[in-house]
Amino acid sequence: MFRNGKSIAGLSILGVFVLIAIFGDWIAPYGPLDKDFTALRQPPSWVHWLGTTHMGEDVLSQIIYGTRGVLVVGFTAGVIATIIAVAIGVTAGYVTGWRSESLSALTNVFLVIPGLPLIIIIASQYENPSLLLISSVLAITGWAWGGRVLRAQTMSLRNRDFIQAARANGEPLYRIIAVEMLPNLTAIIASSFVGTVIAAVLGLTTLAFIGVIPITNLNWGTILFWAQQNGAFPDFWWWYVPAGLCIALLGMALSLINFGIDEYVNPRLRSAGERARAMRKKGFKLSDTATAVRPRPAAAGTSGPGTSSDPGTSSDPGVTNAGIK
Amino acid sequence: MTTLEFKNVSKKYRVRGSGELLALDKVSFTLTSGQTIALVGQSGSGKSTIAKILTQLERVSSGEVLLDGTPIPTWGRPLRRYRQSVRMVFQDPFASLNPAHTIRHHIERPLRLDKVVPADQVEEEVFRLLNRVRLSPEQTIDRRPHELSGGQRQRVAIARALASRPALLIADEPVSMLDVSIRLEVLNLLAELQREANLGVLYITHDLATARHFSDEIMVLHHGTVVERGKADDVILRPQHPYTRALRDASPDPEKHFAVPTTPGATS
Amino acid sequence: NNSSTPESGASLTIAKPDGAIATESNNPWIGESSGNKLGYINAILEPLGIVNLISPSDDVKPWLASEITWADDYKSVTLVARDGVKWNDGEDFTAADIEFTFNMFKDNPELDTAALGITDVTLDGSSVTIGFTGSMFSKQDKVLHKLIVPQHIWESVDDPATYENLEPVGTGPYVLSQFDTQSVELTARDDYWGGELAVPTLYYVSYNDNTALTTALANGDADWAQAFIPNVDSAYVNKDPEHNVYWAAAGLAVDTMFVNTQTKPFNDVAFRQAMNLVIDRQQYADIAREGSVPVVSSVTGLPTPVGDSFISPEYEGVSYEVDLDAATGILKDAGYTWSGDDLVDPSGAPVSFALSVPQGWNDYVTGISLIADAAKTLGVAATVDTPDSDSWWEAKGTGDFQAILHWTDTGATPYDLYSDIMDGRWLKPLGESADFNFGRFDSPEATLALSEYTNAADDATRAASLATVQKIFVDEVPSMPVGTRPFIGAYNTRSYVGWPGEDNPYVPADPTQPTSVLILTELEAAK
Amino acid sequence: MTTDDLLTVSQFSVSYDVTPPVEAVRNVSLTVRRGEILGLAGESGCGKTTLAYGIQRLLKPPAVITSGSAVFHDESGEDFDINTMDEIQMRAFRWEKASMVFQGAMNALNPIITIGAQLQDVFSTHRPAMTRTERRLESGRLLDLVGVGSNRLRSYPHELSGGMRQRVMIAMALALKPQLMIMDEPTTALDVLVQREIIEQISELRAEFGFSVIFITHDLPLLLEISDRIAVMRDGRIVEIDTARKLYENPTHDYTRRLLASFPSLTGERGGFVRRPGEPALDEEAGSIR
Amino acid sequence: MRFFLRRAAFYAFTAWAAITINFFLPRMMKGDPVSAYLQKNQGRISPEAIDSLRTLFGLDSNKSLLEQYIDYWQLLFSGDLGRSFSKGLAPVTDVIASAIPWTVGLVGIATVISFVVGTAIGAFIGWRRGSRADGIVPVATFFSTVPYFWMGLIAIAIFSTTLGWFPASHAYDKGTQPSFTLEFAGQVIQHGFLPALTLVIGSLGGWILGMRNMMITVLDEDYVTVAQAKGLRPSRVLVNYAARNASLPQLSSFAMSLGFIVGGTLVMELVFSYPGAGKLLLDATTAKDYPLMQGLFLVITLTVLVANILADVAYAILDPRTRQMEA
Ligand SMILES: Nc1ncnc2c1ncn2[C@@H]1O[C@H](COP(=O)(O)OP(=O)(O)OP(=O)(O)O)[C@@H](O)[C@H]1O
Ligand SMILES: Nc1ncnc2c1ncn2[C@@H]1O[C@H](COP(=O)(O)OP(=O)(O)OP(=O)(O)O)[C@@H](O)[C@H]1O
Ligand SMILES: [Mg+2]
Ligand SMILES: [Mg+2]
Repeated sequence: MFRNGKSIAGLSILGVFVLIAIFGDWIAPYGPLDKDFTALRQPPSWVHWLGTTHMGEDVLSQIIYGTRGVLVVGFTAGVIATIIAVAIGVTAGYVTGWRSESLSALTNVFLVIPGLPLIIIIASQYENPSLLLISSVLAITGWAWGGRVLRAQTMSLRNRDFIQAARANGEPLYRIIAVEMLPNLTAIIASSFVGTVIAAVLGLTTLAFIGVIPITNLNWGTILFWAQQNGAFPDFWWWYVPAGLCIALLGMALSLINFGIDEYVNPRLRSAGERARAMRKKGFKLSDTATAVRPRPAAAGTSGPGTSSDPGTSSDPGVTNAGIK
Repeated sequence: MTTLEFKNVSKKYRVRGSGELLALDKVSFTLTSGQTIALVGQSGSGKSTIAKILTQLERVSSGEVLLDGTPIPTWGRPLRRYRQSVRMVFQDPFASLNPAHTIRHHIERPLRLDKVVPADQVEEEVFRLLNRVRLSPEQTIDRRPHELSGGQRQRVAIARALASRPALLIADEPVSMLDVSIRLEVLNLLAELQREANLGVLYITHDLATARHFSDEIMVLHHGTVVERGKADDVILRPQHPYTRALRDASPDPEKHFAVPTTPGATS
Repeated sequence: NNSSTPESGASLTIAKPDGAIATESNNPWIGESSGNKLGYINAILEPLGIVNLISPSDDVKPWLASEITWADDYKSVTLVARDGVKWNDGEDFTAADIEFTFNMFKDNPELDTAALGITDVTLDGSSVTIGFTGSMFSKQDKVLHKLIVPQHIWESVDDPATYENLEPVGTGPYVLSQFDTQSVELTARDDYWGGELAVPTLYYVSYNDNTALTTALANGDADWAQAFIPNVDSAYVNKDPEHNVYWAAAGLAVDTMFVNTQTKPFNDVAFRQAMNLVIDRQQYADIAREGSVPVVSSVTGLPTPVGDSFISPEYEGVSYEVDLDAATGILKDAGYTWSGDDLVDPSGAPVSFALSVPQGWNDYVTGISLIADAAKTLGVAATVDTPDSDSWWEAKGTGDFQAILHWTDTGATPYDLYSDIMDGRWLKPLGESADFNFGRFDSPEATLALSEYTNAADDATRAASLATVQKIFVDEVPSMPVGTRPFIGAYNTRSYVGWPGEDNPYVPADPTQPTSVLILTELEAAK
Repeated sequence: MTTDDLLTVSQFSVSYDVTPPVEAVRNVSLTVRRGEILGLAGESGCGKTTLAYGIQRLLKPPAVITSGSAVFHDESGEDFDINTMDEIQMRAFRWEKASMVFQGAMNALNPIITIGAQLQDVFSTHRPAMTRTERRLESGRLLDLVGVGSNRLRSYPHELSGGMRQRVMIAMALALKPQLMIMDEPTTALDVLVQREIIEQISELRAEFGFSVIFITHDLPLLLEISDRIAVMRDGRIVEIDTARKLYENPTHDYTRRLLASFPSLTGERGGFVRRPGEPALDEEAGSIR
Repeated sequence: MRFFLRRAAFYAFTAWAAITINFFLPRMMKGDPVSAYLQKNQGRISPEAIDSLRTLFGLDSNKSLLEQYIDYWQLLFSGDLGRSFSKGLAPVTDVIASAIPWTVGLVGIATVISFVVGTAIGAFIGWRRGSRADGIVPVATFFSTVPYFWMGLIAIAIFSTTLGWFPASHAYDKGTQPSFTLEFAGQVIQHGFLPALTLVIGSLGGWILGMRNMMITVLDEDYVTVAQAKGLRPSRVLVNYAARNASLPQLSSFAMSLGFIVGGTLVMELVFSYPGAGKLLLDATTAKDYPLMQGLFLVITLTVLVANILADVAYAILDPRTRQMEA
């Protein structure tokens, strides 16, 4: 997975954000709430690289400080949701009969309940909800999908011979699940984790934007909340464009990581992706229905006749006739 | 001397949509250590079901299974002790090893679980077992299953089954997924180990030829009932039951085929 | 449609930022009925008289009542029904309709959300006399702005609270011609008693939030709205500087920092006085309210110019100034010291307090951030809290706070403003829920003076008691006003002129008030 | 003019263009005669499938045919050089002249389409003139022919047993009465009884229609029974090709001999099998696995 | 048959659980409708009105939670969902009826379009894997990670405010009434275009990716090779053998995605001032309007369940195997 171009790109972007989150205090040119009343709603300048808000706060600094909130919530929610999803999904997949059915029903109920009001209601129980609480709420509304996938996967693992072998050897149940099954689920767990992180980041920013999550927890969503509340759309682009782009970039990075995981789990996807392109370079067309013919000795200089074919239409022969008689 | 006795064992499966399926119907037989019984029969005749009952992956619906005259335990520590004496080699060496773990893990687990040897000798024992199945321990121990060939994997599976020093070994079509050229090697290895350790072996197969050469007795299973049982050669060469005869006649046998000159391509 | 040539017979689109209208209800007594929410009920039903809340010294303009006579003690009022007014179903409007309407409030007190306390309603020919339990001096507007409904329709209504009034009959200039969840269309009557109407069609539209509404106002989709527009110049006015008008007229209400006068540190008058001296009202207006509302300048807390006539001579022209030196002086005198930069109270404890407003109330949040910054100049560690609004609301009522921003009610007199802040009648012990005077300012003199002011039967007594109230307010700083709460109106003059404005403030330019009927009749086609 | 030869493969090589490249089939030459069953035997991975797919140009990238030719001699006397056909020609050629029965019938049939529809596909592509009814009748006839029964036209693959599915595949391969049928391990997943039935069926059909068969399996005893000639492959090369009887009685190549020895005899006594105590232990080959 | 009974039991349970949660959740919230009402009207309603409002909303009766729960079920079965506090005491059924068609209409259509288009594009990309078309995947993924509200606001800024191509708000022009005329339909399309487009763009990525990955898996199946060996035209192989099989898993995700419609639509309705259930739900939640919240919850839950039932049926029709195998 770490040799996959996509995951590397994703991990690098994520790494940058993580560094920003950790070292935000040192990097940020100003405090996130430092107000400069002489520079209200300034477009980007050398003093304020990304301009200022209606109170003269430095947008760049807010973005830098906001990174931490986004990442902490995203990852905490991801961890919690994954723990729930694994606990419920794997158990539901391993046990049978009514136990499995009721856990599956529970999962479905969580899929059916509208998440947003649930979040609002739970969040409203607490004064000044902490990041942990917000993450938990996002996790509670976000684990069900992963739980479902894990259940299905566990069900297919359950009857695999190596699990049967472990049972026949007399391994205790917990060990079968923890030692024999989980390692084979890691890729799926990882991808469901990354998926919930993306969902949590989008959820957090959306909730912050519509104002149901305390705006004291500075994050990119709150920047957009303030921007929208203070009429930044559409004129003060510097105020809302960077935050939105950061969210998209983080989401993109996480998606890239997930691509990598997907390709790791399913090597066919890999061959479909990068290797397919490599093959194209070699002159193959994957949609061809006839095997390429490329006589070895003749092709020494050229890259083979196959490459000369026009990639336009699929009815195209794709293979030029290298008449061998 | 360990004896395992199947007494009027029946097994029903509940099948979604169509009620129950009688997979085994009053099957009785005895397996003693030092003896090899081949269990042959068509697909779906209930061969694997017998194996699963023996390893207690499934419970009997009626009848009993006795180990040295006492009913086998169904749970807890006694079950584990029972399982220690009855081990199984699965059909598909590609599926029966956990892709996430090394060979070491696979062989160590039963050793530790059943405390076959003191903890400090586990490593040594793993080496011994691998050597016994003719795998080079140094080269294989830290590899994962996907780095081994099918035959090597099946050897690991055999080593794992032998680790707990069982009295009885159940081999459910142990070579049908293997390449022709290595099938005999694996079977020969099994046969050798069986002799050395005085194992009782239940050899499940649909290949009559290997059944005949590998086992002392052959038991023919048809639709969940034992239709014929006897000395290996007798069953193959002088089958009594029409089903056994049909099975034998269906198996390709070039010797017979070329014994009578025929027009090429036509079947006998 | 941003063209600047006036369009004759153009319709007028009046907008609100309240989200979906959902279902039709033209019940004037239910605040959330579509008629009230969008405000179109005010073009259909009319009030008795029009009190100009942004210039209370103006005379009350009689409307459905052609004469309005208050008793000296303001405990009763006699109204003469206007002649020649017809309901839009052709029936005549009579005094009996006024009698019926007020009797309905008397019989269904849950409909009387202004808590007028009507005791009796007597009809005498074309005049009606209504009696009240208390003086209505400071609630004149609330009495006169009640919309009058036709007896012949409403007398057969079983439950006026849930009556949907789908075919609203009123005396007003417009009739409801089409209701739709997207927009409500009203057309001008040709038999309106007030004469010809310039605008033939009104549309009332709701947008889902302020941003969408601002966009609509800016691009001309909407013509008239009561909405706070952040950064109003660039977002709205400058889109058509010639015609777009944003007018925020101060009324007699303020945003004020309620401080808990029963707990530290605000239980100390000196500290309150000092804090009051460092709050920068100009900054609040400029930054928290983005320059779109007037500054509160008089030390009496009364907004100007609306409150000018109420300011006692002692404080005339005395304005809030930020004066850090004076503030530190007061603190020093009161025994406060500084440890480094941090303020330490006479008992030796460092001074700190928390300011809280609900999350999402963004101008308030900005406001308390500014105040917190100001407090830091005194060496006070002021923190900003933004709990969820329910927690805040609860804490506010029970007094579980140190400082909050809150509003005061508005009225035709400063009574509401002062009473809400310092009146003993609201006073509840800490822990019990109070409806106003959240800071538990306990001053019998203030309570007495306020009661005298509203119950007095002559102007001299009123002036004297109001002066007392103001003196206590200024000296003891029960609360610190930070900004005005203006009546906001945004409109354009592309098709119609005659709007109220800075130069002609005859009523607030708020389309959702009963007074908006006056504007509708004053509009003229632009040349 | 027709010759006795149906397919001439010469110096045929296929490699998989991966790193490092795998030369799966190396310079294979063979001919398939009209009407014969040619067996192709060899251990797993020796290139049997690659060769069979390769001569139909059915391999997907990264496979490339690196040398040689496969020439199909049509009944009509026309010769098709498969390697020089373009995609459209190739499509017309496939199934019409040469059809295939694939390894593992469960996967060779689309699980969510009825077998009737999958049979009729062939007609609607290659016999556009046929009406819907004709197609259905013809498909039904084919199913009857292989003993599945025309009433199964509307069944889905999962509703049929493994043997029935394999027969459906054979029916499909017969649909256009091709001159060559390539069967890649058609009976491997089936049990002996079913395998026997299918083998007999193939022999009968071949007798009836006279097509040639390339029969691929690693089950040498089976091949010996049904094939006219057998080619033994190893490492992408054909090491020996001869009639079944000759191969059985006089294997010339060492590898053929070893392969034959891997199958203990059912009724005879041959084989390196050490069941009974006292006989010599394993042969040296076993040690080589280490 | 058993299969369908099991499914029915399962759906009944899910419905019961969701409805019960719907009942208890709002009651766990802090605050009450009256203070929410006062807050919303900051200063325009005097606290003196509190008592009148309590009476008006019918909050002055004291019933235990259990009694209320029983009442709630009774009302549900009689089809009465109560009156909405925040919508002028209008019957909840009316309020919801005015909003649901728009949500289901716009978001439903957008979801279907995005599913169909995404699946088609995914099938195409999977088919021509390795070609330049692969470039669509990262682009689509990028758009699906962009916060929706942000994209919506920017779309308004560009296409509505600056270019003036599309109206920025509402479902149709003011002054028109819904009717089955061409003109009205034109307005609805014009108003719905931008929100629908942004919704589609925002959700396309998932469908494309899911379908592409499934296609790649399916294309390696033997039956696809068989179809090619049969000499079938590529288009036929693509449609009948590859895409058809690959789209089955998409179908069950589609059913699930219907469940997210309301959550997802909220932001859209906010940004585009579109009438609909999402904004209604947010309003109801902030106003503590229990009757409306419960009503909406109920409708949403039932819609999702029905969508799932339909998807189940469709799946059973398209994939004959499910009819036999376990759920
Ligand atoms: N878990 C199960 N639930 C329901 N039916 C089962 C189950 N396991 C096996 N069966 C059925 O029981 C019968 C016997 O199955 P079994 O696996 O024992 O056959 P087998 O002889 O091992 O066949 P094969 O040679 O194909 O492995 C079959 O009809 C099978 O379908
Ligand atoms: N897509 C591929 N990429 C790289 N190498 C491949 C690919 N497909 C097959 N090979 C290699 O080509 C060789 C021949 O494979 P082929 O499938 O033809 O063997 P086979 O004789 O049919 O074996 P089996 O009996 O197991 O079916 C093998 O070594 C295999 O590893
Ligand atoms: Mg079996
Ligand atoms: Mg093969």
